[in-house]
Amino acid sequence: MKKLNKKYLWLSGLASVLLLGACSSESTDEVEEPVEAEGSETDEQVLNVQLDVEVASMDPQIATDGTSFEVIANIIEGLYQTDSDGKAIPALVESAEKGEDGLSYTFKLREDATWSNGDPVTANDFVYAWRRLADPDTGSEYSYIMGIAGLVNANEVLDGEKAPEELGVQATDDYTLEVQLANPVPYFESLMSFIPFFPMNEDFMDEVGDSYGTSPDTLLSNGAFTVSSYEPAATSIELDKNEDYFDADNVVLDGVDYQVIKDSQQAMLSYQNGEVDVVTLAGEQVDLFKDDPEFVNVQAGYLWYISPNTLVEGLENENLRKALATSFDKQQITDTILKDGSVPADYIIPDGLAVGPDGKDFRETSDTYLEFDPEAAKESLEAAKAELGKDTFTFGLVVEDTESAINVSQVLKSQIESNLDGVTIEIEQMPKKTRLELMKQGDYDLGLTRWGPDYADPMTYADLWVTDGNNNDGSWSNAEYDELIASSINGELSLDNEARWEALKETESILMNEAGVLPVYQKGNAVMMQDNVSGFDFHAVGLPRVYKFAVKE
Amino acid sequence: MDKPLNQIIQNKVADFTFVGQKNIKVVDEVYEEDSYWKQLFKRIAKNKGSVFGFIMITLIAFMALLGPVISGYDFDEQIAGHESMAPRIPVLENLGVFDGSETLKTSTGELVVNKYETIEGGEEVYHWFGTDVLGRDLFTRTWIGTRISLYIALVAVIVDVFIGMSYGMISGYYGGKVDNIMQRSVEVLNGIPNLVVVTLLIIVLKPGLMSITLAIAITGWIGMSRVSRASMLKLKESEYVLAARTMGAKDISIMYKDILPNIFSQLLIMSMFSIPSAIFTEAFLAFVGIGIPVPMASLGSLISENFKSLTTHFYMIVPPVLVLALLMLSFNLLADGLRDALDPTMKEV
Amino acid sequence: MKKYILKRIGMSVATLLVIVLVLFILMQLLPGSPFNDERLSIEQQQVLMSKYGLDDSVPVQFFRYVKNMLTGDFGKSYTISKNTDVSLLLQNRLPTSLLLGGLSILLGSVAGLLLGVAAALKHNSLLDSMATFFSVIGVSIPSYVFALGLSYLFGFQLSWLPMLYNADDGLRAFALPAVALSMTVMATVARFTRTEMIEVLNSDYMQLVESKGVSGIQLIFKHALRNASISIITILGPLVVSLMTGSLVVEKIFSIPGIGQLMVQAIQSNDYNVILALAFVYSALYIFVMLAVDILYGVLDPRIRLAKEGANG
Amino acid sequence: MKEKVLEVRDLAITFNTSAGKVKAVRGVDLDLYKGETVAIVGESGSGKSVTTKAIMGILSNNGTIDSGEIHYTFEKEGEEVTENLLNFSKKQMRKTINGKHIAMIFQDPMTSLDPTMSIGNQIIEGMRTHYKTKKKIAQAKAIKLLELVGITDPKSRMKNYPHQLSGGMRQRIVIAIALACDPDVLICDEPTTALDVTIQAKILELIQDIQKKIGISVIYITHDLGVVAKVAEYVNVMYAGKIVEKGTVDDIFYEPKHPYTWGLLLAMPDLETNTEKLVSIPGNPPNMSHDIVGDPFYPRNKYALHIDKEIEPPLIAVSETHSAATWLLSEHGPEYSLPTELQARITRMKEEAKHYAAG
Repeated sequence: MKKLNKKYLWLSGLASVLLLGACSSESTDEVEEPVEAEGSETDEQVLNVQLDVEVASMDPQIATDGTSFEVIANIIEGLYQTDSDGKAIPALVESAEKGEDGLSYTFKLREDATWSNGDPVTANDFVYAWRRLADPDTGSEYSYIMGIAGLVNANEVLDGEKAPEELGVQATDDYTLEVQLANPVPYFESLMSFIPFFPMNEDFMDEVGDSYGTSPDTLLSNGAFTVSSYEPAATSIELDKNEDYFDADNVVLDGVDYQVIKDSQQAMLSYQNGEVDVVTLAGEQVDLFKDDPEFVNVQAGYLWYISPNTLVEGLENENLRKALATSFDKQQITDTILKDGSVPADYIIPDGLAVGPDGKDFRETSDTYLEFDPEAAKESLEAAKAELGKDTFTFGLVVEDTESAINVSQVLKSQIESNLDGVTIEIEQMPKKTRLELMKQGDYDLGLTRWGPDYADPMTYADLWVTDGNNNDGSWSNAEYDELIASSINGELSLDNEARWEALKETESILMNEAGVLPVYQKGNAVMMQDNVSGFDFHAVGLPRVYKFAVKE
Repeated sequence: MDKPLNQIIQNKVADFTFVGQKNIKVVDEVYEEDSYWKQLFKRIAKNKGSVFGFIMITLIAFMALLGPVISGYDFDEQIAGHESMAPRIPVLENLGVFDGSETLKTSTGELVVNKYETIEGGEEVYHWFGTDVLGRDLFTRTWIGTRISLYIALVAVIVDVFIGMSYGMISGYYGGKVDNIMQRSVEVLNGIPNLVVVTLLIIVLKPGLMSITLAIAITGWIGMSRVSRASMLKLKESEYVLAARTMGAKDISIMYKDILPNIFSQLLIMSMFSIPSAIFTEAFLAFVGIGIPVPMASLGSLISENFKSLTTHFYMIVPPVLVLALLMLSFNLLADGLRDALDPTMKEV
Repeated sequence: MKKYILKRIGMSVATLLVIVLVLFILMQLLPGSPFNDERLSIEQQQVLMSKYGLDDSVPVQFFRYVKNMLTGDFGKSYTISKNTDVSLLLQNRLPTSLLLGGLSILLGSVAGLLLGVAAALKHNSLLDSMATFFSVIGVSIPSYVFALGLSYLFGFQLSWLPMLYNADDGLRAFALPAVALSMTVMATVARFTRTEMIEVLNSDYMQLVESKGVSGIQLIFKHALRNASISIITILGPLVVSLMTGSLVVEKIFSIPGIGQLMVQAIQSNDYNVILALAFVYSALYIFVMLAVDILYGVLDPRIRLAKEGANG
Repeated sequence: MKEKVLEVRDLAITFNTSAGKVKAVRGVDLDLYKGETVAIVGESGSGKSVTTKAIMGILSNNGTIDSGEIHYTFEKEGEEVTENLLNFSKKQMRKTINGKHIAMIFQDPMTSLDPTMSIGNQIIEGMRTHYKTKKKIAQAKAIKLLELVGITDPKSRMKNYPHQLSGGMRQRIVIAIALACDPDVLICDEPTTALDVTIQAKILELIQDIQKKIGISVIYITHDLGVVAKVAEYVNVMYAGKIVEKGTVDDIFYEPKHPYTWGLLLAMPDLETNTEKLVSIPGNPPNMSHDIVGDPFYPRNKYALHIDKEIEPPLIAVSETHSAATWLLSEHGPEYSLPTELQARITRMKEEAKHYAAG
């Protein structure tokens, strides 16, 4: 019997060798095949898109990240959609009526929209979804956005003090949705294009329960595409055109195939191979492709900044913070390290985020602060040294372990140390989750961090740094700042849009003049898009990309 | 028959008298002319591979000490404008190689660039291995990185020898309950993937050289303990060990004097293997982002770092990969030489 | 032998339980909770913690976990795939990784054995040097460098094989990653085989077999390799571990939906249940391999097999 | 007329070791006749095992044959042929000679059996390879062989593994393996050294019995003259890779000519010798990795001549069967007499022999 085993062992070894041989010979025979397949795919107009991370959730009320949002936005339609300029345009909404005091909205829904199971999309789907979003039991990380939207009882429901049913939203009939706000929210309509506010079909949810979004069968679509292949944390996702979509006539693509490719070089090779149509480039690769006609540079809303922990000895000093803030060359960081279209940030409210009552972008009418100025930095440092009676400072800089964060932090360290005599920076790299934890606990000196906008209003940034704010990791505090923010949210200023706008500019200047945070750069994305692809836009806020109108020739 | 005999004798002084017993010195020159170590050394020296290995290791260690000093750059010095420069070496540049030019394969065609010609004062600048994306001299960083990797190699061997070998030998020698308990503990420790242990450890301890050392110390010795236990099991029943035992030799002395020399070659190979695996553990940590903290460098972290520029600036990954491969090759060749010199089976005639 | 194997299996299960406990305790030491997202308030975090039972005491959590685990329930993923059963994630990804790992081991050990045997037979020859050279290269260069190199050459330049994983490609999709991963296996096996074979070939019983006039191939495979393999299989365990580590990176490069990628993600995003489940899976795999090695050891070496039979009736 | 089976001429072998080149065998001549037994005697390292391994073609890879011829006469397809075995490739040796015509028994039965294969399989392996014997037939023959070598309950032993057997049993198995293919020549490389004295004798008797039964020629390698006296017809005394004295058993025991042989005889214990008078040969054999000038035995030789320092003595014939390599035998050699102790011994041995012959 033993002998038999032995023989078998060798036989199987031999078989594997043969198999390998067969594999390679097979592959030579089939060289042409992928090209043919490609050809037929182009006839079919399937757009191949690279993602650099897996989809975390297909559930609009649970998802939190850009990638999930992007995929969800292609299968589910909300009240509004974002157009190429970032403005909200009606989607499921046929007409909207805003109450005179700005405290109520009545949305009339279009009646030709259906879910992929045949059910019509009704106002109840929105009510259900919104209550679900606000319900603490759902555990949605984005539930707080309900408070931002200013719905009546939103904060009480969030804190578990009131039942979700008391939320200020009702369906008066199948196609009429009424919303009551506790205070005017100037950006309410733009917020409605944000994924967490997207509708859900209650019956379907009851049916699939917790398994929602774990396979094509447990997903429902009312948007431009339906899901034909998906599994949790899938590395490839296939979407097909939704023929029942109310606007199907305007959808040219027959489908979208997402492929998760985390390594940017691999992604680029696949792009050059023709396996994907859209990829995001990183750092060095930009040099090679920036002159290519297929190269696109897009500005993103993310703002990267250093958060100084003002409770740490030394960093409570305004001059020292200013010295740090002006001692590094942001231009060099964006031009020689990032290269992806990121721009130096001499501000805290990103460019292209929000348009004011005057119809102009916030940045157009506001100042810049904390520009790179080594001389000024040295002066501030001298002043700080005098005030603190100390000549040397050592600070840790917590960063997450992504390539760009690590490279940026090394340049920061090098520049700060060479421009500021006596200051030493120690880089502490760690996974993002750990960094967040440390910063939340205030267990850090300096932290390289970022914030992405949730909605198109400066408030998405400004309210971060109120005293005791949830994300005010550095514990910076300014009474005037707090007052202006509070008033802008639900006080006097909230009623006067123009005054509110001016007040927000004022808050930025307060924060920047005290160097409460040290802005570094506003993120850009370097994208390659095959030249036969056109018709989709990139957004700085909320949804990064929408493929509804994309065309592949 | 006598004739040729006579011929032989005639050519020499034929003195057919007795030498006398007293005049003959019984010289036992045979095998004892050199000390054990001297012989060993001689035998190793005869093995070309091991000599090459030894010289390379010495050379690499020497460069690790001297390289950063002679390069004229600091390992973390970022020179603005010097980012991503191809290698340029004096003298060789005149031959058309290593002259600082680099061919970029852009999507619109190939592009030959020479940053040394475009930056201010570039004529006088030399980066022997080029620079990385942050404008740091790769020659300096490579040798600084080599230091760390050599340090890790040292840690690995020490851990292997002191913990792994002893653990395995004791477990195998005593057998029975002791072996059972010891093996179950190893199984538990070993059953948890290294990656998890090391990662959790480093997250708990904060990344740094100390944590990496500790992580390798905790997980690195298990392979060695396995091999030494297996060999011990094989040998402890052998006659000569039984003989030693009946002679009343102590356990410790049997283990280290009787058995160890006989399993030494295997253990040596194993410990030489633990060097690359330790260096790779470190490199892996670098890849996951919890390796040696920036801006410090190890060969592993340099590979991970420059790996990201593999398709754009190929030259960046070459020096660390080359030094690492050479270091591994040398350790292996040296180990082979040692084994050949130590292996008793080779002495059979 | 049967009794011995049963005993061995029992012990493996016990070991696994201890590992789960150790992992559980280690996990408690990990800084950061899965719900430290910037956008969650402290109150909401509390709600989530109690929703997932994370505010219970450690022993309560542990026993609940073990109880659920026995029914195949590994809890839910907190961050990677929100609200999804971990078992579902595993179910989708484990087979892919196992296939990849199995292929690499098979490929690597066959190549390694052949290389090692050849080197041992032609000890101190050019072939031996070549084999040594290959094995050194194999262990000296990280698998991710191979991975990208292979992908560039065969995937991009020659377009022979797919660069990215696609389930539709079947085995072809595994060709490049398996080769990249198998390099370490090949090198290690080749090296170990060479050493063992040289030792066995120099042994007395090989001379007897030789003097019997047994042909070369039989000599090598029936006697030498069989004896050498008793030692060679002991490296299977460590090899599997190194494969696990290697697969984390290679899976990322070829974008293979396996557990390696999942593990890195889980560690980076504090997804406790996924880390725990994967650590458990890795441990179980490893312990299974060690068990298999032990049993194989017995099958191959009659000294052990028969001794154990004797000891256990 | 005796049939010559094996004729070795001027065999020289060098080993390449990590310690340098070792000249293990330096010009050995050897003759083996059909049905007879030749012994090669010498200390360990004298090159006796190497010589026989060369005959078997199983030298380790680092050994090279510098010169010499090994003529072997055997039956090939019904015809008697004589071939130089050194012209055979390893493969040819395996196919045509090893096991089939020349078989070998090794020194240490503890290590010379494959530990992973049942002894039954090890015995039938040779038959299966050479004659493609059917398994059942081979097994039947193996059982007979086991009976022949005196193993009780052979059937169940077939399934045993080497580690389950004692040393003596293992050596019997090795003999059975060697005999499996009915060889003409059996080489016994110190077959009893590793065994108990009681078993030693039994194994020797066994080999002799078998020799008588099947008329096989045997080459015996040993360092024990006692064994030689028991089994051999011809004796070759080897020292430092050369044969220093050769002759019939009587020649060597009753009229030894070489001082080294004297030493060996004196070192052999017998019943009447006072153990205190057992004399060992002083010193150690020479390091064969050095070039040897003169007589290699010179440093250990009480009877050394000045010429021994310069020139290595050739074999000088004493009688038709007897020759020795010592200058003492040359016509210019000085007068000498055997050590008195040895003379006494030889006398004793002669008497004993007479006694046995008479008895």
